[in-house]
Amino acid sequence: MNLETEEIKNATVLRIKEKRLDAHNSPEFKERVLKLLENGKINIIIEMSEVRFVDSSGLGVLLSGFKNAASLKGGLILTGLQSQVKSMFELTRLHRVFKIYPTLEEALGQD
Amino acid sequence: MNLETEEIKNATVLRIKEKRLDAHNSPEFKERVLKLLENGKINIIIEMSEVRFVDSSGLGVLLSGFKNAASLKGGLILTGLQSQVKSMFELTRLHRVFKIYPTLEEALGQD
Amino acid sequence: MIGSYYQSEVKVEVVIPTQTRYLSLVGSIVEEVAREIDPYSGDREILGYNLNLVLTEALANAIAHGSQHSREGDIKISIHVRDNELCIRVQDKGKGFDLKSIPQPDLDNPTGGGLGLFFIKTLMDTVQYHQAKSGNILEMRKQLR
Amino acid sequence: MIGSYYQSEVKVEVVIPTQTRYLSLVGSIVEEVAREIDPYSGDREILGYNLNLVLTEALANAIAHGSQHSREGDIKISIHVRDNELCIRVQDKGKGFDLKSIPQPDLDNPTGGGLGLFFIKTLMDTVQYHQAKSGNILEMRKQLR
Ligand SMILES: Nc1ncnc2c1ncn2[C@@H]1O[C@H](COP(=O)(O)OP(=O)(O)O)[C@@H](O)[C@H]1O
Ligand SMILES: Nc1ncnc2c1ncn2[C@@H]1O[C@H](COP(=O)(O)OP(=O)(O)O)[C@@H](O)[C@H]1O
Repeated sequence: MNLETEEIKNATVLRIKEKRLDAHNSPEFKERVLKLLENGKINIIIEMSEVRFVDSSGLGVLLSGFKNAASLKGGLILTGLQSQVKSMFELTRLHRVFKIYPTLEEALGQD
Repeated sequence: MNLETEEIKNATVLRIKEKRLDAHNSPEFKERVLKLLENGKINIIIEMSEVRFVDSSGLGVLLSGFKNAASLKGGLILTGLQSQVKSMFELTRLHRVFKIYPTLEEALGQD
Repeated sequence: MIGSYYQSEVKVEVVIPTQTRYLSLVGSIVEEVAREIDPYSGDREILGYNLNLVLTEALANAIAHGSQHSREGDIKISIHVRDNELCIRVQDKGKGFDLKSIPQPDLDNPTGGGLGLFFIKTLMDTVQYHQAKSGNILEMRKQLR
Repeated sequence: MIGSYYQSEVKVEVVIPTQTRYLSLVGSIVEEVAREIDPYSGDREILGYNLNLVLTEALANAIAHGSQHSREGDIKISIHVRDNELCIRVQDKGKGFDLKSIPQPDLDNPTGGGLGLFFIKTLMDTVQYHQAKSGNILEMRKQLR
Protein backbone atom coordinates (compact mmCIF):
# COMPACT_ATOMS: atom_id res chain seq x y z
CA MET A 1 0.00 0.00 0.00
CA ASN A 2 1.30 3.39 -0.98
CA LEU A 3 1.35 5.71 2.07
CA GLU A 4 3.53 8.73 2.74
CA THR A 5 4.19 10.43 6.03
CA GLU A 6 5.48 13.94 6.60
CA GLU A 7 6.02 15.92 9.80
CA ILE A 8 4.60 19.41 9.53
CA LYS A 9 4.55 21.66 12.60
CA ASN A 10 3.15 19.60 15.46
CA ALA A 11 1.37 17.12 13.21
CA THR A 12 2.05 13.98 11.21
CA VAL A 13 0.49 14.07 7.76
CA LEU A 14 -0.35 10.60 6.44
CA ARG A 15 -1.03 10.72 2.69
CA ILE A 16 -3.01 7.88 1.15
CA LYS A 17 -1.57 7.50 -2.34
CA GLU A 18 -4.18 4.95 -3.46
CA LYS A 19 -7.41 5.24 -5.44
CA ARG A 20 -9.27 2.99 -3.03
CA LEU A 21 -9.34 2.49 0.74
CA ASP A 22 -11.20 -0.80 1.02
CA ALA A 23 -11.21 -4.24 2.64
CA HIS A 24 -8.10 -5.08 0.60
CA ASN A 25 -5.78 -2.44 2.01
CA SER A 26 -7.53 -1.17 5.16
CA PRO A 27 -5.79 -3.72 7.49
CA GLU A 28 -2.38 -2.41 6.38
CA PHE A 29 -3.59 1.16 6.77
CA LYS A 30 -4.82 0.40 10.29
CA GLU A 31 -1.43 -1.02 11.30
CA ARG A 32 0.34 2.02 9.94
CA VAL A 33 -1.83 4.37 12.02
CA LEU A 34 -1.33 2.21 15.12
CA LYS A 35 2.43 2.30 14.62
CA LEU A 36 2.38 6.10 14.39
CA LEU A 37 0.42 6.31 17.65
CA GLU A 38 2.78 3.85 19.36
CA ASN A 39 5.68 6.05 18.31
CA GLY A 40 4.11 9.05 19.98
CA LYS A 41 2.77 10.65 16.81
CA ILE A 42 -0.65 11.34 18.27
CA ASN A 43 -1.65 14.31 16.10
CA ILE A 44 -2.43 12.82 12.72
CA ILE A 45 -3.83 14.43 9.59
CA ILE A 46 -5.04 11.97 6.97
CA GLU A 47 -4.66 13.50 3.49
CA MET A 48 -7.05 11.69 1.12
CA SER A 49 -7.19 13.75 -2.06
CA GLU A 50 -6.11 10.80 -4.24
CA VAL A 51 -8.72 8.48 -2.75
CA ARG A 52 -11.79 8.23 -4.98
CA PHE A 53 -13.45 5.31 -3.18
CA VAL A 54 -13.88 4.29 0.48
CA ASP A 55 -15.87 1.27 1.67
CA SER A 56 -17.18 0.38 5.14
CA SER A 57 -13.91 -1.19 6.22
CA GLY A 58 -12.09 2.00 5.21
CA LEU A 59 -14.51 4.06 7.29
CA GLY A 60 -14.03 1.54 10.11
CA VAL A 61 -10.25 1.89 10.25
CA LEU A 62 -10.48 5.67 10.12
CA LEU A 63 -12.92 5.58 13.04
CA SER A 64 -10.74 3.23 15.08
CA GLY A 65 -7.72 5.47 14.41
CA PHE A 66 -9.75 8.46 15.57
CA LYS A 67 -10.78 6.70 18.77
CA ASN A 68 -7.27 5.48 19.50
CA ALA A 69 -5.78 8.93 18.95
CA ALA A 70 -8.42 10.50 21.21
CA SER A 71 -7.74 7.98 23.98
CA LEU A 72 -4.10 9.12 23.90
CA LYS A 73 -5.23 12.77 24.10
CA GLY A 74 -4.21 13.26 20.49
CA GLY A 75 -6.30 13.76 17.39
CA LEU A 76 -6.94 12.37 13.93
CA ILE A 77 -8.42 14.73 11.37
CA LEU A 78 -9.26 14.35 7.69
CA THR A 79 -8.53 16.48 4.66
CA GLY A 80 -8.87 16.38 0.86
CA LEU A 81 -12.05 14.30 0.68
CA GLN A 82 -13.45 13.95 -2.83
CA SER A 83 -17.14 14.74 -3.03
CA GLN A 84 -18.38 11.16 -3.41
CA VAL A 85 -16.15 10.02 -0.55
CA LYS A 86 -17.56 12.82 1.57
CA SER A 87 -21.08 11.60 0.77
CA MET A 88 -20.27 8.27 2.44
CA PHE A 89 -19.31 10.09 5.65
CA GLU A 90 -22.61 11.96 5.47
CA LEU A 91 -24.69 8.86 4.79
CA THR A 92 -23.22 7.17 7.87
CA ARG A 93 -23.25 10.46 9.84
CA LEU A 94 -19.53 10.00 10.49
CA HIS A 95 -19.02 13.59 9.29
CA ARG A 96 -20.30 14.57 12.74
CA VAL A 97 -17.57 12.52 14.42
CA PHE A 98 -14.54 13.58 12.39
CA LYS A 99 -13.10 17.01 11.88
CA ILE A 100 -12.95 17.33 8.11
CA TYR A 101 -11.10 20.18 6.35
CA PRO A 102 -11.10 20.89 2.61
CA THR A 103 -7.35 21.53 2.36
CA LEU A 104 -4.22 20.50 4.21
CA GLU A 105 -3.46 24.17 4.94
CA GLU A 106 -6.76 24.59 6.76
CA ALA A 107 -6.23 21.30 8.61
CA LEU A 108 -2.78 22.45 9.75
CA GLY A 109 -4.19 25.77 10.89
CA GLN A 110 -6.72 23.98 13.10
CA ASP A 111 -4.51 21.21 14.36
CA MET B 1 -21.10 12.23 -31.84
CA ASN B 2 -19.30 15.21 -30.44
CA LEU B 3 -17.35 16.96 -33.23
CA GLU B 4 -16.29 20.61 -33.48
CA THR B 5 -15.20 22.51 -36.56
CA GLU B 6 -13.22 25.72 -36.70
CA GLU B 7 -11.84 27.66 -39.65
CA ILE B 8 -8.23 28.67 -39.11
CA LYS B 9 -6.29 30.31 -41.92
CA ASN B 10 -6.92 28.23 -45.04
CA ALA B 11 -7.87 25.10 -43.15
CA THR B 12 -10.85 23.52 -41.44
CA VAL B 13 -9.98 22.01 -38.09
CA LEU B 14 -12.24 19.09 -37.17
CA ARG B 15 -11.91 18.27 -33.47
CA ILE B 16 -12.99 14.81 -32.32
CA LYS B 17 -14.38 15.35 -28.81
CA GLU B 18 -14.80 11.63 -28.09
CA LYS B 19 -12.67 9.08 -26.26
CA ARG B 20 -13.17 6.48 -28.96
CA LEU B 21 -13.32 6.51 -32.76
CA ASP B 22 -14.73 3.07 -33.48
CA ALA B 23 -17.36 1.10 -35.42
CA HIS B 24 -20.02 2.82 -33.32
CA ASN B 25 -19.33 6.41 -34.35
CA SER B 26 -17.11 6.13 -37.44
CA PRO B 27 -20.07 6.16 -39.91
CA GLU B 28 -21.20 9.51 -38.50
CA PHE B 29 -17.63 10.80 -38.60
CA LYS B 30 -17.29 9.73 -42.25
CA GLU B 31 -20.46 11.62 -43.21
CA ARG B 32 -19.22 14.74 -41.48
CA VAL B 33 -15.95 14.68 -43.41
CA LEU B 34 -17.81 14.07 -46.70
CA LYS B 35 -20.08 17.03 -46.00
CA LEU B 36 -17.07 19.29 -45.38
CA LEU B 37 -15.54 18.22 -48.69
CA GLU B 38 -18.86 18.74 -50.51
CA ASN B 39 -18.98 22.25 -49.12
CA GLY B 40 -15.57 23.03 -50.54
CA LYS B 41 -13.65 22.63 -47.28
CA ILE B 42 -10.93 20.52 -48.84
CA ASN B 43 -8.08 21.32 -46.45
CA ILE B 44 -8.93 19.46 -43.28
CA ILE B 45 -6.94 19.04 -40.09
CA ILE B 46 -8.24 16.31 -37.79
CA GLU B 47 -7.46 17.18 -34.16
CA MET B 48 -7.51 13.97 -32.09
CA SER B 49 -5.96 14.80 -28.73
CA GLU B 50 -9.04 13.62 -26.81
CA VAL B 51 -9.18 10.29 -28.65
CA ARG B 52 -7.60 7.52 -26.62
CA PHE B 53 -8.76 4.61 -28.78
CA VAL B 54 -9.10 4.01 -32.54
CA ASP B 55 -10.19 0.75 -34.14
CA SER B 56 -9.91 -0.50 -37.73
CA SER B 57 -13.11 1.21 -38.79
CA GLY B 58 -11.78 4.50 -37.38
CA LEU B 59 -8.58 4.07 -39.36
CA GLY B 60 -10.71 3.19 -42.39
CA VAL B 61 -12.77 6.38 -42.31
CA LEU B 62 -9.68 8.52 -41.82
CA LEU B 63 -8.10 6.83 -44.85
CA SER B 64 -11.18 7.32 -47.00
CA GLY B 65 -11.34 10.98 -45.95
CA PHE B 66 -7.68 11.34 -46.91
CA LYS B 67 -8.26 9.79 -50.33
CA ASN B 68 -11.36 11.87 -51.01
CA ALA B 69 -9.60 15.09 -50.02
CA ALA B 70 -6.63 14.21 -52.25
CA SER B 71 -8.90 13.49 -55.22
CA LEU B 72 -10.26 17.03 -54.85
CA LYS B 73 -6.68 18.38 -54.73
CA GLY B 74 -7.10 19.13 -51.05
CA GLY B 75 -5.56 17.49 -48.02
CA LEU B 76 -6.41 15.78 -44.76
CA ILE B 77 -3.78 15.81 -42.05
CA LEU B 78 -3.74 14.54 -38.47
CA THR B 79 -2.66 16.11 -35.20
CA GLY B 80 -2.72 15.39 -31.47
CA LEU B 81 -2.38 11.60 -31.66
CA GLN B 82 -1.98 9.94 -28.26
CA SER B 83 0.92 7.51 -28.17
CA GLN B 84 -1.13 4.31 -28.21
CA VAL B 85 -3.28 5.63 -31.06
CA LYS B 86 -0.11 6.47 -32.96
CA SER B 87 1.08 2.88 -32.45
CA MET B 88 -1.95 1.65 -34.39
CA PHE B 89 -0.96 3.83 -37.37
CA GLU B 90 2.54 2.39 -37.16
CA LEU B 91 1.36 -1.23 -36.91
CA THR B 92 -0.72 -0.80 -40.07
CA ARG B 93 1.98 1.40 -41.68
CA LEU B 94 -0.65 4.11 -42.20
CA HIS B 95 1.79 6.59 -40.63
CA ARG B 96 3.51 6.54 -44.03
CA VAL B 97 0.29 7.58 -45.76
CA PHE B 98 -0.84 10.40 -43.47
CA LYS B 99 0.93 13.59 -42.57
CA ILE B 100 0.91 13.51 -38.76
CA TYR B 101 1.91 16.51 -36.63
CA PRO B 102 2.28 16.57 -32.85
CA THR B 103 0.45 19.88 -32.36
CA LEU B 104 -2.21 21.90 -34.14
CA GLU B 105 0.25 24.80 -34.45
CA GLU B 106 2.70 22.65 -36.38
CA ALA B 107 -0.12 21.25 -38.51
CA LEU B 108 -1.29 24.78 -39.36
CA GLY B 109 2.23 25.82 -40.24
CA GLN B 110 2.51 22.95 -42.74
CA ASP B 111 -0.97 23.11 -44.18
CA MET C 1 -41.76 -2.05 -28.31
CA ILE C 2 -41.55 -5.32 -26.45
CA GLY C 3 -38.57 -6.17 -28.61
CA SER C 4 -36.80 -2.99 -27.64
CA TYR C 5 -36.81 -4.02 -23.99
CA TYR C 6 -34.82 -7.10 -24.80
CA GLN C 7 -32.57 -5.06 -27.05
CA SER C 8 -31.13 -3.27 -24.06
CA GLU C 9 -30.55 -6.33 -21.91
CA VAL C 10 -26.99 -6.64 -20.63
CA LYS C 11 -25.56 -9.44 -18.51
CA VAL C 12 -22.15 -9.65 -16.92
CA GLU C 13 -20.95 -12.63 -14.92
CA VAL C 14 -17.64 -12.61 -13.10
CA VAL C 15 -15.87 -15.38 -11.21
CA ILE C 16 -12.99 -14.40 -8.94
CA PRO C 17 -10.86 -16.16 -6.33
CA THR C 18 -11.80 -15.44 -2.71
CA GLN C 19 -9.21 -12.68 -2.47
CA THR C 20 -9.77 -9.04 -1.63
CA ARG C 21 -7.36 -7.97 -4.37
CA TYR C 22 -10.17 -8.52 -6.89
CA LEU C 23 -12.60 -6.12 -5.20
CA SER C 24 -11.48 -3.21 -7.32
CA LEU C 25 -11.77 -5.18 -10.58
CA VAL C 26 -15.40 -6.09 -9.95
CA GLY C 27 -16.14 -2.59 -8.68
CA SER C 28 -14.69 -1.07 -11.84
CA ILE C 29 -16.72 -3.41 -14.03
CA VAL C 30 -20.01 -2.39 -12.42
CA GLU C 31 -19.02 1.28 -12.78
CA GLU C 32 -18.53 0.72 -16.50
CA VAL C 33 -21.95 -0.92 -16.71
CA ALA C 34 -23.48 2.11 -14.94
CA ARG C 35 -21.89 4.41 -17.53
CA GLU C 36 -23.56 2.51 -20.39
CA ILE C 37 -27.02 1.86 -18.96
CA ASP C 38 -29.64 3.02 -21.48
CA PRO C 39 -31.71 5.02 -20.79
CA TYR C 40 -30.78 6.57 -17.46
CA SER C 41 -31.69 10.09 -16.48
CA GLY C 42 -29.71 10.31 -13.22
CA ASP C 43 -26.04 10.96 -12.53
CA ARG C 44 -24.11 7.98 -13.86
CA GLU C 45 -21.01 8.76 -11.81
CA ILE C 46 -22.98 8.65 -8.57
CA LEU C 47 -24.82 5.51 -9.67
CA GLY C 48 -21.46 3.94 -10.57
CA TYR C 49 -19.94 4.82 -7.20
CA ASN C 50 -22.92 3.44 -5.32
CA LEU C 51 -22.99 0.17 -7.26
CA ASN C 52 -19.22 -0.15 -6.84
CA LEU C 53 -19.71 0.27 -3.08
CA VAL C 54 -22.61 -2.17 -2.84
CA LEU C 55 -20.73 -4.83 -4.76
CA THR C 56 -17.51 -4.23 -2.81
CA GLU C 57 -19.41 -4.71 0.49
CA ALA C 58 -21.21 -7.84 -0.70
CA LEU C 59 -17.95 -9.35 -1.97
CA ALA C 60 -15.96 -8.45 1.14
CA ASN C 61 -18.64 -10.24 3.20
CA ALA C 62 -18.63 -13.24 0.87
CA ILE C 63 -14.84 -13.43 1.20
CA ALA C 64 -14.77 -12.91 4.99
CA HIS C 65 -17.76 -15.02 6.02
CA GLY C 66 -18.80 -17.04 3.05
CA SER C 67 -15.97 -19.23 1.91
CA GLN C 68 -15.14 -21.76 4.61
CA HIS C 69 -16.96 -24.59 2.88
CA SER C 70 -15.83 -23.68 -0.60
CA ARG C 71 -14.06 -26.36 -2.55
CA GLU C 72 -13.06 -24.32 -5.54
CA GLY C 73 -12.58 -21.18 -3.51
CA ASP C 74 -14.19 -18.79 -5.87
CA ILE C 75 -17.04 -16.32 -5.84
CA LYS C 76 -19.60 -15.77 -8.58
CA ILE C 77 -21.06 -12.36 -9.28
CA SER C 78 -23.76 -11.53 -11.78
CA ILE C 79 -24.92 -8.12 -12.95
CA HIS C 80 -28.09 -8.03 -15.00
CA VAL C 81 -29.76 -4.98 -16.53
CA ARG C 82 -33.17 -5.34 -18.16
CA ASP C 83 -36.44 -3.45 -18.35
CA ASN C 84 -34.95 -0.55 -16.37
CA GLU C 85 -34.11 -2.86 -13.51
CA LEU C 86 -30.64 -3.69 -12.33
CA CYS C 87 -30.05 -6.90 -10.40
CA ILE C 88 -26.76 -7.82 -8.75
CA ARG C 89 -26.26 -11.31 -7.32
CA VAL C 90 -23.32 -12.48 -5.24
CA GLN C 91 -22.96 -16.15 -4.48
CA ASP C 92 -21.08 -17.47 -1.50
CA LYS C 93 -20.54 -21.02 -0.30
CA GLY C 94 -20.39 -20.37 3.44
CA LYS C 95 -22.82 -21.55 6.07
CA GLY C 96 -25.10 -18.61 5.38
CA PHE C 97 -26.80 -16.20 7.77
CA ASP C 98 -30.17 -14.69 8.55
CA LEU C 99 -30.30 -11.33 6.79
CA LYS C 100 -33.39 -10.23 8.75
CA SER C 101 -31.70 -10.78 12.11
CA ILE C 102 -28.88 -8.33 11.39
CA PRO C 103 -29.73 -5.09 13.22
CA GLN C 104 -29.32 -1.61 11.78
CA PRO C 105 -26.09 -0.06 13.04
CA ASP C 106 -26.48 2.69 15.66
CA LEU C 107 -25.24 5.67 13.66
CA ASP C 108 -25.32 7.91 16.72
CA ASN C 109 -22.86 5.69 18.57
CA PRO C 110 -20.72 4.42 15.71
CA THR C 111 -18.51 1.38 16.21
CA GLY C 112 -17.42 1.08 12.58
CA GLY C 113 -19.11 -2.31 12.28
CA GLY C 114 -22.26 -3.30 10.43
CA LEU C 115 -21.95 -0.59 7.79
CA GLY C 116 -21.65 -3.01 4.88
CA LEU C 117 -25.25 -4.22 4.91
CA PHE C 118 -26.35 -0.70 5.87
CA PHE C 119 -24.88 0.63 2.61
CA ILE C 120 -26.37 -2.24 0.64
CA LYS C 121 -29.87 -1.74 2.08
CA THR C 122 -29.69 2.05 1.80
CA LEU C 123 -28.44 2.24 -1.77
CA MET C 124 -30.49 -0.60 -3.30
CA ASP C 125 -34.29 -0.93 -3.48
CA THR C 126 -34.64 -4.56 -2.40
CA VAL C 127 -32.20 -7.00 -0.81
CA GLN C 128 -32.81 -10.72 -0.38
CA TYR C 129 -30.67 -13.61 0.76
CA HIS C 130 -31.46 -17.10 -0.51
CA GLN C 131 -29.85 -20.13 1.07
CA ALA C 132 -29.41 -23.27 -1.01
CA LYS C 133 -27.17 -26.34 -1.13
CA SER C 134 -25.53 -25.08 -4.30
CA GLY C 135 -24.62 -21.85 -2.55
CA ASN C 136 -26.16 -18.81 -0.92
CA ILE C 137 -27.14 -15.86 -3.02
CA LEU C 138 -27.38 -12.23 -1.96
CA GLU C 139 -29.69 -10.58 -4.48
CA MET C 140 -29.84 -6.80 -4.72
CA ARG C 141 -32.16 -4.91 -7.05
CA LYS C 142 -32.51 -1.30 -8.09
CA GLN C 143 -34.95 0.46 -10.39
CA LEU C 144 -33.28 2.74 -12.91
CA ARG C 145 -35.23 5.82 -13.85
CA MET D 1 1.96 -24.42 -5.88
CA ILE D 2 -0.66 -26.13 -8.03
CA GLY D 3 -3.29 -24.56 -5.84
CA SER D 4 -1.91 -21.12 -6.42
CA TYR D 5 -2.51 -21.43 -10.15
CA TYR D 6 -6.20 -21.90 -9.60
CA GLN D 7 -6.21 -19.13 -7.06
CA SER D 8 -5.56 -16.58 -9.76
CA GLU D 9 -8.22 -17.79 -12.16
CA VAL D 10 -10.59 -15.06 -13.29
CA LYS D 11 -13.56 -15.45 -15.62
CA VAL D 12 -15.77 -12.74 -17.05
CA GLU D 13 -18.75 -13.45 -19.28
CA VAL D 14 -20.70 -10.65 -20.94
CA VAL D 15 -23.88 -10.78 -23.00
CA ILE D 16 -24.79 -7.69 -25.03
CA PRO D 17 -27.36 -6.84 -27.68
CA THR D 18 -26.03 -6.76 -31.26
CA GLN D 19 -25.46 -3.02 -31.10
CA THR D 20 -22.21 -1.15 -31.59
CA ARG D 21 -22.98 1.13 -28.64
CA TYR D 22 -21.81 -1.67 -26.33
CA LEU D 23 -18.34 -1.93 -27.89
CA SER D 24 -16.86 0.53 -25.42
CA LEU D 25 -18.38 -1.25 -22.38
CA VAL D 26 -16.80 -4.58 -23.29
CA GLY D 27 -13.55 -2.88 -24.25
CA SER D 28 -13.42 -1.13 -20.88
CA ILE D 29 -14.08 -4.38 -19.04
CA VAL D 30 -11.17 -6.18 -20.68
CA GLU D 31 -8.93 -3.17 -19.92
CA GLU D 32 -9.86 -3.50 -16.24
CA VAL D 33 -9.02 -7.22 -16.37
CA ALA D 34 -5.63 -6.38 -17.90
CA ARG D 35 -4.93 -3.96 -15.02
CA GLU D 36 -5.52 -6.73 -12.46
CA ILE D 37 -3.83 -9.71 -14.11
CA ASP D 38 -1.44 -11.29 -11.66
CA PRO D 39 1.44 -11.63 -12.23
CA TYR D 40 2.25 -9.63 -15.34
CA SER D 41 5.63 -8.08 -16.00
CA GLY D 42 4.73 -6.07 -19.11
CA ASP D 43 3.01 -2.72 -19.53
CA ARG D 44 -0.59 -3.17 -18.43
CA GLU D 45 -1.80 -0.06 -20.23
CA ILE D 46 -0.49 -1.35 -23.57
CA LEU D 47 -1.88 -4.83 -22.87
CA GLY D 48 -5.23 -3.25 -21.97
CA TYR D 49 -5.32 -1.17 -25.14
CA ASN D 50 -4.47 -4.17 -27.31
CA LEU D 51 -7.09 -6.42 -25.72
CA ASN D 52 -9.65 -3.62 -25.98
CA LEU D 53 -8.84 -3.37 -29.71
CA VAL D 54 -8.93 -7.12 -30.31
CA LEU D 55 -12.28 -7.46 -28.59
CA THR D 56 -13.72 -4.38 -30.30
CA GLU D 57 -12.74 -5.82 -33.71
CA ALA D 58 -14.14 -9.26 -32.96
CA LEU D 59 -17.40 -7.77 -31.68
CA ALA D 60 -17.78 -5.35 -34.59
CA ASN D 61 -17.42 -8.33 -36.94
CA ALA D 62 -19.89 -10.41 -34.93
CA ILE D 63 -22.38 -7.52 -35.09
CA ALA D 64 -21.83 -6.76 -38.80
CA HIS D 65 -21.57 -10.29 -40.18
CA GLY D 66 -22.67 -12.64 -37.52
CA SER D 67 -26.20 -11.88 -36.47
CA GLN D 68 -28.55 -12.48 -39.40
CA HIS D 69 -29.73 -15.84 -38.07
CA SER D 70 -29.88 -14.77 -34.48
CA ARG D 71 -33.15 -15.23 -32.71
CA GLU D 72 -32.33 -13.51 -29.46
CA GLY D 73 -30.08 -10.99 -31.12
CA ASP D 74 -27.33 -11.02 -28.58
CA ILE D 75 -23.61 -11.72 -28.49
CA LYS D 76 -21.74 -13.66 -25.85
CA ILE D 77 -18.20 -12.79 -24.86
CA SER D 78 -15.99 -14.65 -22.43
CA ILE D 79 -12.67 -13.58 -20.98
CA HIS D 80 -10.73 -16.21 -19.08
CA VAL D 81 -7.38 -15.80 -17.34
CA ARG D 82 -5.63 -18.87 -15.94
CA ASP D 83 -2.13 -20.29 -15.74
CA ASN D 84 -0.69 -17.15 -17.34
CA GLU D 85 -2.89 -17.62 -20.35
CA LEU D 86 -5.63 -15.29 -21.44
CA CYS D 87 -8.41 -16.60 -23.64
CA ILE D 88 -11.09 -14.43 -25.22
CA ARG D 89 -14.06 -16.02 -26.96
CA VAL D 90 -16.70 -14.24 -29.00
CA GLN D 91 -19.76 -16.12 -30.12
CA ASP D 92 -21.82 -15.16 -33.14
CA LYS D 93 -24.87 -16.81 -34.66
CA GLY D 94 -24.28 -15.87 -38.28
CA LYS D 95 -23.56 -18.25 -41.14
CA GLY D 96 -19.88 -18.30 -40.25
CA PHE D 97 -16.82 -17.91 -42.48
CA ASP D 98 -13.52 -19.54 -43.26
CA LEU D 99 -10.89 -17.78 -41.19
CA LYS D 100 -8.02 -19.31 -43.18
CA SER D 101 -9.35 -18.00 -46.48
CA ILE D 102 -9.19 -14.36 -45.36
CA PRO D 103 -6.04 -12.85 -46.91
CA GLN D 104 -3.64 -10.54 -45.12
CA PRO D 105 -4.37 -6.92 -46.06
CA ASP D 106 -1.83 -5.30 -48.41
CA LEU D 107 -0.36 -2.70 -46.07
CA ASP D 108 1.59 -1.07 -48.90
CA ASN D 109 -1.61 -0.31 -50.81
CA PRO D 110 -4.05 0.29 -48.02
CA THR D 111 -7.78 0.20 -48.71
CA GLY D 112 -8.85 0.51 -45.07
CA GLY D 113 -10.48 -2.93 -45.18
CA GLY D 114 -9.39 -6.18 -43.60
CA LEU D 115 -7.59 -4.55 -40.70
CA GLY D 116 -9.81 -6.10 -38.01
CA LEU D 117 -8.54 -9.65 -38.37
CA PHE D 118 -5.04 -8.28 -39.02
CA PHE D 119 -5.07 -6.62 -35.56
CA ILE D 120 -6.49 -9.76 -33.96
CA LYS D 121 -3.87 -12.05 -35.52
CA THR D 122 -1.01 -9.62 -34.87
CA LEU D 123 -1.82 -8.88 -31.22
CA MET D 124 -2.85 -12.37 -30.08
CA ASP D 125 -0.77 -15.58 -30.13
CA THR D 126 -3.35 -17.97 -31.59
CA VAL D 127 -6.69 -17.38 -33.28
CA GLN D 128 -9.21 -20.10 -34.12
CA TYR D 129 -12.75 -20.07 -35.44
CA HIS D 130 -15.05 -22.98 -34.59
CA GLN D 131 -18.37 -23.42 -36.37
CA ALA D 132 -21.19 -25.21 -34.62
CA LYS D 133 -24.98 -25.34 -34.69
CA SER D 134 -25.17 -23.62 -31.33
CA GLY D 135 -23.11 -20.73 -32.69
CA ASN D 136 -19.70 -19.90 -34.08
CA ILE D 137 -16.87 -19.06 -31.74
CA LEU D 138 -13.84 -16.94 -32.43
CA GLU D 139 -11.22 -18.00 -29.88
CA MET D 140 -8.18 -15.80 -29.29
CA ARG D 141 -5.37 -16.70 -26.90
CA LYS D 142 -2.39 -14.86 -25.51
CA GLN D 143 0.38 -15.93 -23.18
CA LEU D 144 1.00 -13.46 -20.35
CA ARG D 145 4.60 -13.17 -19.25
N1 LIG E 1 -22.13 -13.58 3.04
C1 LIG E 1 -22.27 -13.67 4.38
N2 LIG E 1 -22.18 -14.88 5.01
C2 LIG E 1 -22.33 -14.98 6.34
N3 LIG E 1 -22.57 -13.93 7.16
C3 LIG E 1 -22.66 -12.70 6.60
C4 LIG E 1 -22.53 -12.51 5.20
N4 LIG E 1 -22.69 -11.18 4.93
C5 LIG E 1 -22.92 -10.58 6.13
N5 LIG E 1 -22.91 -11.49 7.14
C6 LIG E 1 -23.13 -11.20 8.58
O1 LIG E 1 -23.72 -9.92 8.71
C7 LIG E 1 -22.92 -9.11 9.58
C8 LIG E 1 -23.00 -7.64 9.18
O2 LIG E 1 -22.33 -7.45 7.96
P1 LIG E 1 -21.87 -6.00 7.52
O3 LIG E 1 -23.03 -5.08 7.63
O4 LIG E 1 -21.23 -6.11 6.18
O5 LIG E 1 -20.83 -5.52 8.61
P2 LIG E 1 -19.47 -6.15 9.13
O6 LIG E 1 -18.94 -7.01 8.01
O7 LIG E 1 -18.65 -4.93 9.40
O8 LIG E 1 -19.82 -6.92 10.36
C9 LIG E 1 -21.55 -9.70 9.52
O9 LIG E 1 -20.81 -9.43 10.67
C10 LIG E 1 -21.84 -11.19 9.36
O10 LIG E 1 -22.11 -11.77 10.62
N1 LIG F 1 -17.89 -13.15 -37.30
C1 LIG F 1 -17.81 -13.18 -38.67
N2 LIG F 1 -18.79 -13.77 -39.40
C2 LIG F 1 -18.71 -13.81 -40.75
N3 LIG F 1 -17.69 -13.27 -41.45
C3 LIG F 1 -16.70 -12.66 -40.78
C4 LIG F 1 -16.70 -12.58 -39.35
N4 LIG F 1 -15.57 -11.93 -38.96
C5 LIG F 1 -14.91 -11.62 -40.09
N5 LIG F 1 -15.58 -12.05 -41.19
C6 LIG F 1 -15.14 -11.91 -42.60
O1 LIG F 1 -13.77 -11.57 -42.65
C7 LIG F 1 -13.56 -10.36 -43.39
C8 LIG F 1 -12.40 -9.58 -42.84
O2 LIG F 1 -12.73 -9.04 -41.57
P1 LIG F 1 -11.90 -7.85 -40.97
O3 LIG F 1 -10.44 -8.18 -41.04
O4 LIG F 1 -12.43 -7.55 -39.63
O5 LIG F 1 -12.10 -6.63 -41.96
P2 LIG F 1 -13.41 -5.89 -42.45
O6 LIG F 1 -14.45 -6.12 -41.41
O7 LIG F 1 -12.95 -4.48 -42.58
O8 LIG F 1 -13.74 -6.51 -43.78
C9 LIG F 1 -14.89 -9.64 -43.32
O9 LIG F 1 -15.07 -8.78 -44.43
C10 LIG F 1 -15.89 -10.80 -43.34
O10 LIG F 1 -16.11 -11.24 -44.65
